[in-house]
Amino acid sequence: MNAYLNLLIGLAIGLNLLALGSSRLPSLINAVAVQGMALGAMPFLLEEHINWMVALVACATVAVKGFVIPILLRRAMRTANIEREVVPSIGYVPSLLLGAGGTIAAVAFARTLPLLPEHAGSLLVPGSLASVLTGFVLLIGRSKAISQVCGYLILENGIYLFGLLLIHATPLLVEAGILLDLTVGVFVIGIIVDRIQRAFDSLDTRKLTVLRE
Amino acid sequence: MTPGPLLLFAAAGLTAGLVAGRRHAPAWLGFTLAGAVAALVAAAQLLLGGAPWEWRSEFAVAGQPLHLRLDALGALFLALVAVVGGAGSVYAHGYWSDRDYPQSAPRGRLWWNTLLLSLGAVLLSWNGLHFLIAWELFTVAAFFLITLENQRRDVRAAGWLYLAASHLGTMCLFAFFAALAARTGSWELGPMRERADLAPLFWLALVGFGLKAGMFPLHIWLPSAHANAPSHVSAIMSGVTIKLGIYGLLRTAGWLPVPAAAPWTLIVLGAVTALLGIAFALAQSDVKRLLAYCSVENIGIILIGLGGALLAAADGSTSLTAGAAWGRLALAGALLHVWNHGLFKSLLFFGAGSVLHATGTREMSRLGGLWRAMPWTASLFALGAVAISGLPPLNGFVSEWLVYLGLFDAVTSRSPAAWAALPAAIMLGVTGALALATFVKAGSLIFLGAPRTAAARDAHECSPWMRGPMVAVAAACGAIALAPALCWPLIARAAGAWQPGWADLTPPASLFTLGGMQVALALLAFAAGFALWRRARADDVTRQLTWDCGYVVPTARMQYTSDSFAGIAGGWFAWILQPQRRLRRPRGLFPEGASRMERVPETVLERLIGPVAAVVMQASLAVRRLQHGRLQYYIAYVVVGLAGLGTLVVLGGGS
Amino acid sequence: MKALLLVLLPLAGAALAAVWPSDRTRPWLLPVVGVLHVALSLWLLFVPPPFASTAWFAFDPLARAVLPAVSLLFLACAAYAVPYLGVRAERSNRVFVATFLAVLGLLSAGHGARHLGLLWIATEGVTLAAVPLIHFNGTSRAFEATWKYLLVGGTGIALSLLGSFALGYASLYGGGSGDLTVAALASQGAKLSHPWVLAAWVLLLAGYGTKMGLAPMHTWKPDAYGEAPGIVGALLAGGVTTVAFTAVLRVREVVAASGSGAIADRTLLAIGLFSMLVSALFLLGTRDFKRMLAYSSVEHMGILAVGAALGAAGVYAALFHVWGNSLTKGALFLSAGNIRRAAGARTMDEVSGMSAITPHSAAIFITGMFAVTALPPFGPFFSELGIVRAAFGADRPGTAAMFLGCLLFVFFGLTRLVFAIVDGRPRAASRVTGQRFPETMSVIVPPLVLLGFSLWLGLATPAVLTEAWAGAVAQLFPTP
Amino acid sequence: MIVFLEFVARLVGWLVLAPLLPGIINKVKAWVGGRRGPPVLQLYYDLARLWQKGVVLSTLVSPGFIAGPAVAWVAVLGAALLLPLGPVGAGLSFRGDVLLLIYLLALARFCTAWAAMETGSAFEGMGAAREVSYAVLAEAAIITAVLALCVHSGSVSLATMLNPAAGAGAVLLAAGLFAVLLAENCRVPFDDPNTHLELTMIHEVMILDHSGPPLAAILHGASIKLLLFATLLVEAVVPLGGLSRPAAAGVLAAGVLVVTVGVGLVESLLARLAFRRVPLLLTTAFLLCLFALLVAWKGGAA
Repeated sequence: MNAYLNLLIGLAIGLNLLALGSSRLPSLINAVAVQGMALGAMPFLLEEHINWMVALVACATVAVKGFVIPILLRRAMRTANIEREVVPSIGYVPSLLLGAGGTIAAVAFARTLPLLPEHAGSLLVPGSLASVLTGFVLLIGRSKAISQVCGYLILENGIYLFGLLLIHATPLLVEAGILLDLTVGVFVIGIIVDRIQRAFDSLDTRKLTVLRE
Repeated sequence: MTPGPLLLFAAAGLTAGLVAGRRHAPAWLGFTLAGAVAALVAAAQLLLGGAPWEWRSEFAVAGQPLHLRLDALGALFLALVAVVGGAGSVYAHGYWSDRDYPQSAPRGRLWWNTLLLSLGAVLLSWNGLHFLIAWELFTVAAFFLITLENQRRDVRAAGWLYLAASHLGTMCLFAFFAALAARTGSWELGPMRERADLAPLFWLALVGFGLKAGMFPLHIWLPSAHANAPSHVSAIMSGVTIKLGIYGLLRTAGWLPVPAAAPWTLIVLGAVTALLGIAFALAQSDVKRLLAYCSVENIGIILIGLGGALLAAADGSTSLTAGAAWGRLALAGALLHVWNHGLFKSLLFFGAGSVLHATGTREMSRLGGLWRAMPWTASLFALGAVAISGLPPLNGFVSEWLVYLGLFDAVTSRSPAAWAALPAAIMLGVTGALALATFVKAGSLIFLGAPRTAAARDAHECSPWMRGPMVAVAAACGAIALAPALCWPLIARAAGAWQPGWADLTPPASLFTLGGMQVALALLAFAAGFALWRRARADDVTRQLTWDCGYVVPTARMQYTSDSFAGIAGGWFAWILQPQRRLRRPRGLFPEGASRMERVPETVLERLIGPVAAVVMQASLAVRRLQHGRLQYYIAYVVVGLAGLGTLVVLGGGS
Repeated sequence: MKALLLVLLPLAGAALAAVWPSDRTRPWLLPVVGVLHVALSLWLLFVPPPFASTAWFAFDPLARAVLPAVSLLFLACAAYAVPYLGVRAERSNRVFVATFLAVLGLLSAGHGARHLGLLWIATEGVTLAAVPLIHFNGTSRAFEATWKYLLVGGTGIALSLLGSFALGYASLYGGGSGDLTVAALASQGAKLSHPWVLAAWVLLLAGYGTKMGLAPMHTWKPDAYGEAPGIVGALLAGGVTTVAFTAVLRVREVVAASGSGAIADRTLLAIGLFSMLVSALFLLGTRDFKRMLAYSSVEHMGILAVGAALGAAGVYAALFHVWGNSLTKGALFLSAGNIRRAAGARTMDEVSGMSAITPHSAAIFITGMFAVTALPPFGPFFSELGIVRAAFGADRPGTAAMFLGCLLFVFFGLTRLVFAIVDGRPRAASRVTGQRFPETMSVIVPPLVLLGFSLWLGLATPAVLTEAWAGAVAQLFPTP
Repeated sequence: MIVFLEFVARLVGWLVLAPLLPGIINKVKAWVGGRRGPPVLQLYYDLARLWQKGVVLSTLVSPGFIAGPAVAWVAVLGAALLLPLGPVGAGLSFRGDVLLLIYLLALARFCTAWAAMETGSAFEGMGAAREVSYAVLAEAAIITAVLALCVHSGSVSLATMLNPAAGAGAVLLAAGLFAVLLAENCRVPFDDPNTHLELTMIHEVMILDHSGPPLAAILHGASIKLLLFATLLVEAVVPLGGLSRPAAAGVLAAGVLVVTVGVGLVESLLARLAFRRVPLLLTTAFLLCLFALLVAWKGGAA
């Protein structure tokens, strides 16, 4: 079962690299969506006996991360009719290298971390670290609001991965609350992206530099 | 009536004035005067040998039980506050009247009484926290008084400089009192001389209080503030508030152990302050700036005396109680000079205020010949000039004489202290001569000769409201001058409150003689002057134009100006004065015009602090550039912060 | 149970506001709920309820020592909001009122949360609920500010979630149950896995530090405070930052229990002084008086961090400072709002001589500025003096020196800007806009009351407060 | 009674003898220049004549114009009376009287400068500026000299202070005080009492506009000041303490005469300094006094 889990995490990491490398927004959004779905499925693999709460949370995750948010983003993308990221402040190749290097580093670093035996084998920790890193690279390196949102999502996915370490410890109520917050957060971000698109009729955050010293 | 009720009455009077001040100026004046008189009486009781008044109450202000105490030392300063405060309020009633300044006059009355109240509170509070509160309040009150005319740019600048500089001092006092409280475990003040570990705190106090006192080179705020403030405010600031810095230093040195280097530092600082202060004063062409710098000089003289006292106390014996006799003389001189300078400096500022009121300018080179229009102001200013130059038979000489005597005794005692006293005495002599030059210049340029401008020609004598206080303060000067021996016990009691065992109430015999000489000199001078006047009047007095070596049409503009008068002695101090000249020479056979402008900058401020401030502003600009509005970088900053904290933790011995 | 009311009451109010029909009467919900909330919190302040240390949410000493200040601040803002929303009748205030109340509820939840997960949920909730408040003005500038607020804040809050997980894992690795309640973690003490605790500390400090607005994570503050209405700024500066600070204090308690208190204090001290320095440099140059307030807030967060790093005495002073800062800042924001509306501009290049146009607001603004720069006898003076004293008490004269130096430069910056705006001659434009903004009692009284509280706090600190702060210190520094 | 008589005698002595000195000086100058020169008593005649004359006042001046010279005269006379005359001692002596003496001279300076400024004439302003400025350096020299005497004698009152030491200290002190004397009394090389070029004058140019009795007061005061400095110089370097009264009186008179002749010789042999050189010379005087002070210090230490 751990193997399936690692498979999924490996997929997530691969999607990270794809997200880093792709210049087209649709593929970026798709990558994020698939990653979200993969993450949503993980609780099923971790929990021995599935109770309805876990199922609910997991399904919600899949639904939100896999469908709702991507749809939201696609709409914003279409209304702003932008297809691709222009002039990223960190180029694709550099960001790819960064991501790849980061992933390797994460895997290496995770070995040094004090981990419980049952986690030592899994890719959970390196995967989460790699995703967080990827998220930051996207947040810092992209100038289109949508790509930044995707970065933020990947960042959160990474944290979610880490949270799975505690899935037995933390009560589901907390998990649910956290998930709810994240979802609302992304919703709000989506709304703001939409508003910005209307206010500036563009999603190029390089235009958003009116407020400065 | 014991001091307690009197002080209560004084506080009540001032508060009532505070309330009444917004609407009714006369009521304000009445209340304030009543309060001032009550405070004066209370102070007098203590100085005349009353027992220290103390009031402890469980009633807690700011979490600290109230502890008020008035001893002779506090009373000495309280008396000054009362006299100058009272005189100042009468003066203000005429000088800053509702008619002339409808918006700012009520505000002025409000802050004036706040200032007086907080000054009193500083002198009364024996709890560090309350002291600090009162101290800050008086700083702010003074700031709002300086900036009464806040629509004028230079006034705003001066006020801000004062506020900013004072805050540096305040921060030092924060540190001082906080460290004191942290080490002693309580905010209570009082003698704690056995705690040798407290000695280093003296340096904090020196900066904090010295800045308020206008000690060189911390005087940067003083000239512009005192020059741009309304004259009654300048008077109380120059006469009283800077003395509170001295008060703070005295208390610190009396309560805490002082480092071995402190007395020497004080004497050296005092000598430098006196000399450079008067050098700057001599070079000024703005009468109020001149007076302000002169205050710096006098603070220097007081510091010399104070340092001498500390030195004597230090080498007198291990316990501060028995100091060498000359230390008492120096201290007495310093304390008496606190009074004297407070009196004649406020007299001079009142005079300058009347001139400003009458002519609308502070530039001495635009004045002249005012004695005809304003004889009262002229004669009183002349009196003040003689007094502040430390000349007999007036009071300035008495205090300087005491300081001198202390220093001379130190020299003749051939103790190590002599090495500080020798240069100090010589510097004091030079300072005196420069002060003489300064005030011959100031008095004569303003009041003598021919009016240089129309403004000076159409001047008018000031109103009785402004004349009265000047006469009163002048009378006080005269009293101290002619009966110095009577002042001695008061001063001695204050000294005793500072150092138990320093209160020898019998004046030195020579002081009686000196007093006699002063009286005789005054009488003879009057007699001789009168006699010569009669003699001259006896025959026909022919009035005609100044001969001026036979020049036919002398004009007022040919008279000596401020710069030309100060040229020689000022030249010797060019290294520090750094005067800026703009000279347009006459050219050609038929030259159109020529001009020569000279300005003496506040060197420390413009040559020393200015560049530093510029660097700081550069840094500020660089940092502000980081707030450029690009979100990507903002997130990068978060990562940087994270990394920074991480490294800090790792270096901190983590993991 | 009463404690829970502190949360439920505002949330109920929010729900009510969401369905309330009339735009004109809806704002009155704010003061109503505010009064109830204040009454409740004061009651709990005077009669502290018992609580189980394992509880997830409780009105524990720390909450008791801080929450009433936020409650008072909210009431003042609510009172001010009624006339404010009155003049902003052009736009619907349904969302505004609802979210404003929701923020209060979530703030209460955050203050009382003793479970890191719950704490995080509350904080994130506040962050999101504040979004509509920030872009209430609906200008493009407002949206830009919101966007930055969201992403920077979101990133920070995400980090703090990661940190919470790391702390939980530290407990797991230490053989604990991974229970995220502060009490459980603290009780585990030295058994917590050292590396994980430190990692958690870094992440949590960075995360909640972002919410507090500690440099260099403060970048969202000037934009958000500058573009949001004054009341929102006040609530953000006085309330949200406070939640983040209590969060830091709670986490620090755990870290200290695990035996790494010294390291935690060192980091706190470093970031606190750094924030003070950075804000001082900003303040020396900034020309916009609403952004000035933001930087001043950064400075005060730095002061809190420094206080928190200086042991029991320091934390006591810091809690004192939370009160002083919240109330005084509130007064500053509200009066600044008045001046801003009357002047129709925000920078010292366009505004001057406001003492002639809005005399009362100008007076309050100046007084508040002096109060916030530690002029006695206002609250902040005593708290900052307490911090300096604590520094000397901890034998850290260097810290005290840097602290005071930063205060000095901050003072330079603030006075420079404030007097440039208040003194001098009014601009013609301001004269025109000034007529359209009458200084009515309703916009003067709330800030005045806040100032009054700040003064009262300093002159006669209520015994119940000192006792509450002492109690909180006792909770944070358990004496074995 | 005796005291009073002695006081009167002392007063008369100062008043009457003082005007001799300028006469002597002029005689010496004339003698060196090979002229007959004015009679020694010339100044007496001048004073008498001036006292008879009427007064011409500038339209600008205030009463201070006349009060100034009077006060200055009183001050100088008072200073003179403070000076002990060898074994006779002073009229009255107290600790620190030396400071009163110095500051009385300062008062006189203040009054003359003030009176000069009354007229508003550029020349007299110039004179006043020079007077008060150079006095700064002279003051330093005098204070230092006094300090030297104090250190040597261990006393701060003139009566006991003036028992000088023989040797290097005395020589240095004599040189320094002599220079100060020349400066304070506006003698060549600092100033030229009988030049006719106002631009080059200090003291004379201050009194251009004075006439009649006030001028007489000024001239008489100046002569007293000269005598005062001469006496001080002699007493500061010649030990009179041991001598009997007549002998002391003789020595003192001889010393004053020597000094006066010395002044005369200097005036006839030296030329007036350029003004920018004056500070240099005064500083030299100050340094001489300073060295004297150090010598006194060492001497005491040994």
